[in-house]
Amino acid sequence: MTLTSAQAELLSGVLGFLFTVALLSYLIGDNPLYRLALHAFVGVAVGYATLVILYQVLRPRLMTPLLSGDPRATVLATVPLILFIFLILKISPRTAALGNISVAYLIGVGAAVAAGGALTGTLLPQVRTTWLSLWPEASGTFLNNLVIVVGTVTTLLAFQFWLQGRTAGGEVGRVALMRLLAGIGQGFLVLTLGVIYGGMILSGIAVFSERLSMLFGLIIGFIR
Amino acid sequence: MKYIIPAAIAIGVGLVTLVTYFFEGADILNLRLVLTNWAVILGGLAVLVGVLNLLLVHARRVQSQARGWVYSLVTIAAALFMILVGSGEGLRSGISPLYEETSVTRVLFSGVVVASQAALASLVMFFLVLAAMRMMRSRPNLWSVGFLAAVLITLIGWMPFGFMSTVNRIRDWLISVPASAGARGIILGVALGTLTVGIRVLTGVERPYKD
Amino acid sequence: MSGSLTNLLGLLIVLAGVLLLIVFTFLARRGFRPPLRPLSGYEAFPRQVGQAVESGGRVHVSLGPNGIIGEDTATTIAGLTVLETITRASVISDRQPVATTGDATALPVVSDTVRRVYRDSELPKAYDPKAIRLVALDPVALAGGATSIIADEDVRANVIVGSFGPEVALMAEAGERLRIPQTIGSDRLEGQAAAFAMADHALIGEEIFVARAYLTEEPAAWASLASQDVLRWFVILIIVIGVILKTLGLSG
Amino acid sequence: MTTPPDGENYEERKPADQPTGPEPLDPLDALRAQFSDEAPEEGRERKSSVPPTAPLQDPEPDFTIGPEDEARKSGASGDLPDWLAETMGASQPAGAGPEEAGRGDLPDWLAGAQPVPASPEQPASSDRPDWLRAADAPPEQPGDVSDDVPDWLRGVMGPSPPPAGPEKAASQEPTPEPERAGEDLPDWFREVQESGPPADTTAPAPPPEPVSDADTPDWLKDIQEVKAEEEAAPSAPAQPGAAPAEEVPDWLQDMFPTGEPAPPETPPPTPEPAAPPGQEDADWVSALGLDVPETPQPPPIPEAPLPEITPPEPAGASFPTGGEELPDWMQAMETAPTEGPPAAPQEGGEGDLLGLDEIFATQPVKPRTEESKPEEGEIEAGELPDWLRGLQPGAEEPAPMVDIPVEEPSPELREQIEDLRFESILSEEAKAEEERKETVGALRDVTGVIQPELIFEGESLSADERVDRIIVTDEQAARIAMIKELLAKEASTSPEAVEGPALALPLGRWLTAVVLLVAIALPVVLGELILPDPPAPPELVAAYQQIDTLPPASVVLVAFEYEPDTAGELQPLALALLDHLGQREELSLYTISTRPTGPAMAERALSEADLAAGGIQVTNLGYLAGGANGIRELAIGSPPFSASPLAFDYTGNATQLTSTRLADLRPDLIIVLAASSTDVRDWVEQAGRTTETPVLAATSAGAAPLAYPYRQSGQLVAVLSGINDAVAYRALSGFGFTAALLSIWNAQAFGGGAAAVLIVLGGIVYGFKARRERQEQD
Repeated sequence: MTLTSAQAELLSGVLGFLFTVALLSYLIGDNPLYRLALHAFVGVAVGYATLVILYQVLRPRLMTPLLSGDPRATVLATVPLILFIFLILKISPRTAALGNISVAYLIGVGAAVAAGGALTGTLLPQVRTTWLSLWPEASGTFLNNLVIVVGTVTTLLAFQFWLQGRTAGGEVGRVALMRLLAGIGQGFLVLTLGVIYGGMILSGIAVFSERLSMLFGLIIGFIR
Repeated sequence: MKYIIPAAIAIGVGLVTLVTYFFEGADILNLRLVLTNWAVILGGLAVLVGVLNLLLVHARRVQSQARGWVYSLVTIAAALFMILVGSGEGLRSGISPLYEETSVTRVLFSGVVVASQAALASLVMFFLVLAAMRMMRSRPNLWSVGFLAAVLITLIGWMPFGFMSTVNRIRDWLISVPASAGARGIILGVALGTLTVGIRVLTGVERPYKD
Repeated sequence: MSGSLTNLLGLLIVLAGVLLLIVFTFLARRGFRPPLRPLSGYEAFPRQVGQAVESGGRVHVSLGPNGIIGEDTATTIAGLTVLETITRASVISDRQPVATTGDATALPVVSDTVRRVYRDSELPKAYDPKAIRLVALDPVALAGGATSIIADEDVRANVIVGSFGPEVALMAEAGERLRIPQTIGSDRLEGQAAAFAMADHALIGEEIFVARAYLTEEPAAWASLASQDVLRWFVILIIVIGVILKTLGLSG
Repeated sequence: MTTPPDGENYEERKPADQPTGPEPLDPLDALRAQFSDEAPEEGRERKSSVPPTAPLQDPEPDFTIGPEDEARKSGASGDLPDWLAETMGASQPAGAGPEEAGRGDLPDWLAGAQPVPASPEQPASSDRPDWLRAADAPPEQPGDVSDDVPDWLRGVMGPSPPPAGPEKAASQEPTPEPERAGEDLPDWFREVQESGPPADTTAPAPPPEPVSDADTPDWLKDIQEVKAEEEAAPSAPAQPGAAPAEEVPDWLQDMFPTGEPAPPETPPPTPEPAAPPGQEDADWVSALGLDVPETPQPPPIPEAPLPEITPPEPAGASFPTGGEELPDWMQAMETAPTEGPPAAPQEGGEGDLLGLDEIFATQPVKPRTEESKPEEGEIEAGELPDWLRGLQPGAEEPAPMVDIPVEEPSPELREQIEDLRFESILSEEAKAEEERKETVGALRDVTGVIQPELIFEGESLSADERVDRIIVTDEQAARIAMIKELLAKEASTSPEAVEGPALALPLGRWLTAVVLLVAIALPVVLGELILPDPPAPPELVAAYQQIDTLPPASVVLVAFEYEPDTAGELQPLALALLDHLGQREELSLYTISTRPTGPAMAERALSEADLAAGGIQVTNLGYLAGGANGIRELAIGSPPFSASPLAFDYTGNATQLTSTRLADLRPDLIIVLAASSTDVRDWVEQAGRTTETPVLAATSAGAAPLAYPYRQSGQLVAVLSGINDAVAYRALSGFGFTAALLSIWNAQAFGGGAAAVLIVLGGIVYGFKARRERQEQD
């Protein structure tokens, strides 16, 4: 079934209007209109993601090498297929144990990617970007650098779980200095979360105003 | 005993993949790319099983007339319709219909998915404002006051009015210096946590693959 | 810092982590339990589960859009620990917690975790596969779909631990409308900011990764927490040394 | 997250003292979890004990929770008066003394009712925390005390029967000293409990101690008379160990369920002639566990002695009367002087404030002999607070129940005594009341009958009339007033001010939605534009320079890392940058995304951007699977025998590119349009660093803070964020503004302003409300 671009434009506009109004009705309260639109959206989104996986992952990375006729490519492409068969066995409890092999493979790779990525992708680069000179130069970077170094170190300290010291009252807890540093760290933490929270509201306002202008455009279009 | 093989696979594959992060060299890199590629393919295949499970769960809810079973029916219909139409168009035109201007798949994507995600993101904005308003009721302490002050400066500090130039500078400084320092501390902490959990899996201490 | 130096430092940190884990596991087996900073998120679990079980409702545990093949695998494993603990505590009631996820690779691991708890408690028949839901395949659809699950399934407590962004506000609002207690944790800054404002108990930053140490008595979990703290000091030390060298102009 | 320095929400928990090992579970939690059958109202949390797994060491409060949280969600203790809630729900960690238990405003006599601390030698438990194992324990035994009876009353009715079966005992850890049943009771009530019929006798009851008549207030004396009447009536064959059901009056029966099967149907008891006065007191008193002194009257008709009631003690429990470490109020009591005339001086005793002891002591104190020593588990007179000591049945020295002539007091005291005598206080009307005879029921023809519910039926208990006829010292009057206030508070406790159920209209939410809707719609619908041209901050200039200085035929990769939910904010940024790129000559522009809907966003932006000029070549590479791994594959190369991401475009057509990775393609610039902070990190770390390519980030307003660390380290050449930078960039590069962009930009100003006002108003309203509630609590 092929549509003309005008038909496509009209249909997607009408659908967009209906789904936007139905989902925004959740502001008033949970209602059947919202539920219908939500479940339809979930269904279409699942379908769309499946199509993307089919066209953009399985086809180029699995089908193409399998059908390429190159034996090495075919062998390499069959390994994930075998693992997939083990994964399917997990559906029934009796054969679920066999499926552990596939899950173990995924978790092994996932854990390594997570640990390696965290280390080389975040930990080391961020540590390196925190090596800032605190030499009191003329320009204002000294103050900024000082705030960044102090902020980073104290925020890290604020998350310390293990309490070694004893407070004045003799109970186990953070010693005074650690409590001060952790308090400063929490100040930085709250400030960071506040800035991000404000940014998220601004993003939401921009998206909502774009939706409003689309709805308004459609209504004007219908009226004219 | 039962988990020796899965544990061996997880630890073996994991250590090989991890080592390639620290050693250069084409062979090692290729080994890692093959392992991660298999994981991506297996992940893609898992989506097919997952979608099947999703449809079966909704079907069972319809069958048992559980509460809200009508909506489950709508989800099943929408998903099947999208998959069938998308596959059909793809087989017929030979190319991916996902981005074809006039394909039904593209119409459903921009009419349903784009509009719904934007509408839900707008709802998120309303709920964030509501939550910030209620914050002094649920957590009336100094931290909340500091948090709300940062939210207010971010919300209005960007407006390019002349009289607000100092506020603009304060806001830009807040975002680029203290907030980025705090963000750095948080993501360093998250990286440490991720690293220790990863080490637990790779040393066999944590075995989420047990069933 | 050149690539090879970075790689070497990275390898050093991994080896230090493994060594610390082994040493602290050895100590933990001998009863070593470091005094811990209280986390209200984990303290609230007994009360939340107790209230849900006693009032005939159930707990909703969401593991988020993260899976088990990418950089968010550790977050998924932390979520599995929370799910296991809550399922173990709810096993005496006939209302199994409803677990939602947004990634197909996480689905088998989530259902295995819940089934294992019921099997360990000699109640294999009580396990309900329908309570494990792959809701959608993207974060916003997952959050939207979860709002109707929270409203329909007698949910009396919301526990959300995953790689959530701003969309977690949808699930938090659905819980707020039912006035149920909510614990929200995320490894992403946006999710943490929303959790800080909307949740009764927020798990900020790396707090989601120490779930096993706070919720169980396992020596390995305590060892992992202790080694995480020691690595923290190791990172702080590297930063301070780097700053000093940079200030004195001795480093590039 | 924890530790606000202001300590306002300070929920102090005493950390464990032992340096190693976690603080063991407070035994009450295990017991309460198993036997507690109190179902809180729906939607409320009960204030629960501290879970054992996290020894709460740091006394710092957690600022992510607030009192309102606890009250709003827990709500459990909101309905009950504090002393009841404390008694029923809160337990305090082992070892905490009364001050640290946070019961600041409870009277001493209640603060003393502390649960017994857990024994420290708790063996190392299995891998699961106690609250979980307690959740595994089999459901509570049938026949336990009904749900809604408060603890202090339950203590009167006796504890639930000991767990059945060896396996239950085995499955539980060796219970350390559980809370002694009845300990939470106010002492004046325990004294009545001790005199009631036994609910469950496990151990031989010690002989109760006689009560001195002078010290017994009238209302107790009348109970004794009523009891005596009961005793006088003919009794069914007494079952060993339990008062016969018929003889025990209904109101007592409700209070003391015998637990045994109902006795066989017996003919209704025929009214018995009233037993002689002394005799009535004796039996009733013994029935209530009070010692009956030898009275000169002839011995009562021999009947099966009513078993005394002693507070039932769970196996192994022992009340710390010996050398064990006592709570402060009890230690203070150890040294308090006993009643009665000045006997051998007891060291450290504080006499009655008004020195009335000497006057009221009417019976020379009998030296305490071995047998009369209070048995283990009985509260000695010395242990009671002063004001209750007079009511204590087991006073140190048993005072007879009959009036014994007072010794000749010194002259100036006689007037004091005259003032305090009953007759001078009693009004005429009270005397008439004294004469009233009971006309119905088993107590017919008995004068001065106290309505039973006066004592036991809490709700309707109104002690007003009774109290006037008792000699009351100022201190006792104050305490009586306090009791009345407690009862009034209990009767009048209004359910905690919980917002209306979900049905109540969410007006707050609607009002907020309308205000924001109107504010955001103004510029969109009415075209209301208020913002002047935006200035160009240095960050913006750096980004502009980066693109403006691109050499001809350069290669640029644009990563579309956003989805439709943030398209409203990032699409304008994308268009601003694409329009500027469109002016570069022979530019090769590639777009890619690691998100499934990214390629569609790219397609949409490319179709709206002005790219016709300069012979630009655009290729949408589509979806890159694998997240950060996928980016690394793109940057340094794909796995063998697998197509490179650069080989095919988003529709599956070949791209004619020879290079298989970015390192070969050598792009001049990578632009990342990132909705989330992780996307910036992934592209900078996996692509920017490995291929030494400058990266420009255009993020949403929420993701900006995380982009700046990379900006400061030079890994990012510039950071743009939000609609404001998009408009500023267009102004700087001389491109025109579309109407949609202007309306979105002004809407962000109106909406941001409205949101700020709403947040400030909400903060003020709720802030003052919270402060007022806190002041009321203080």
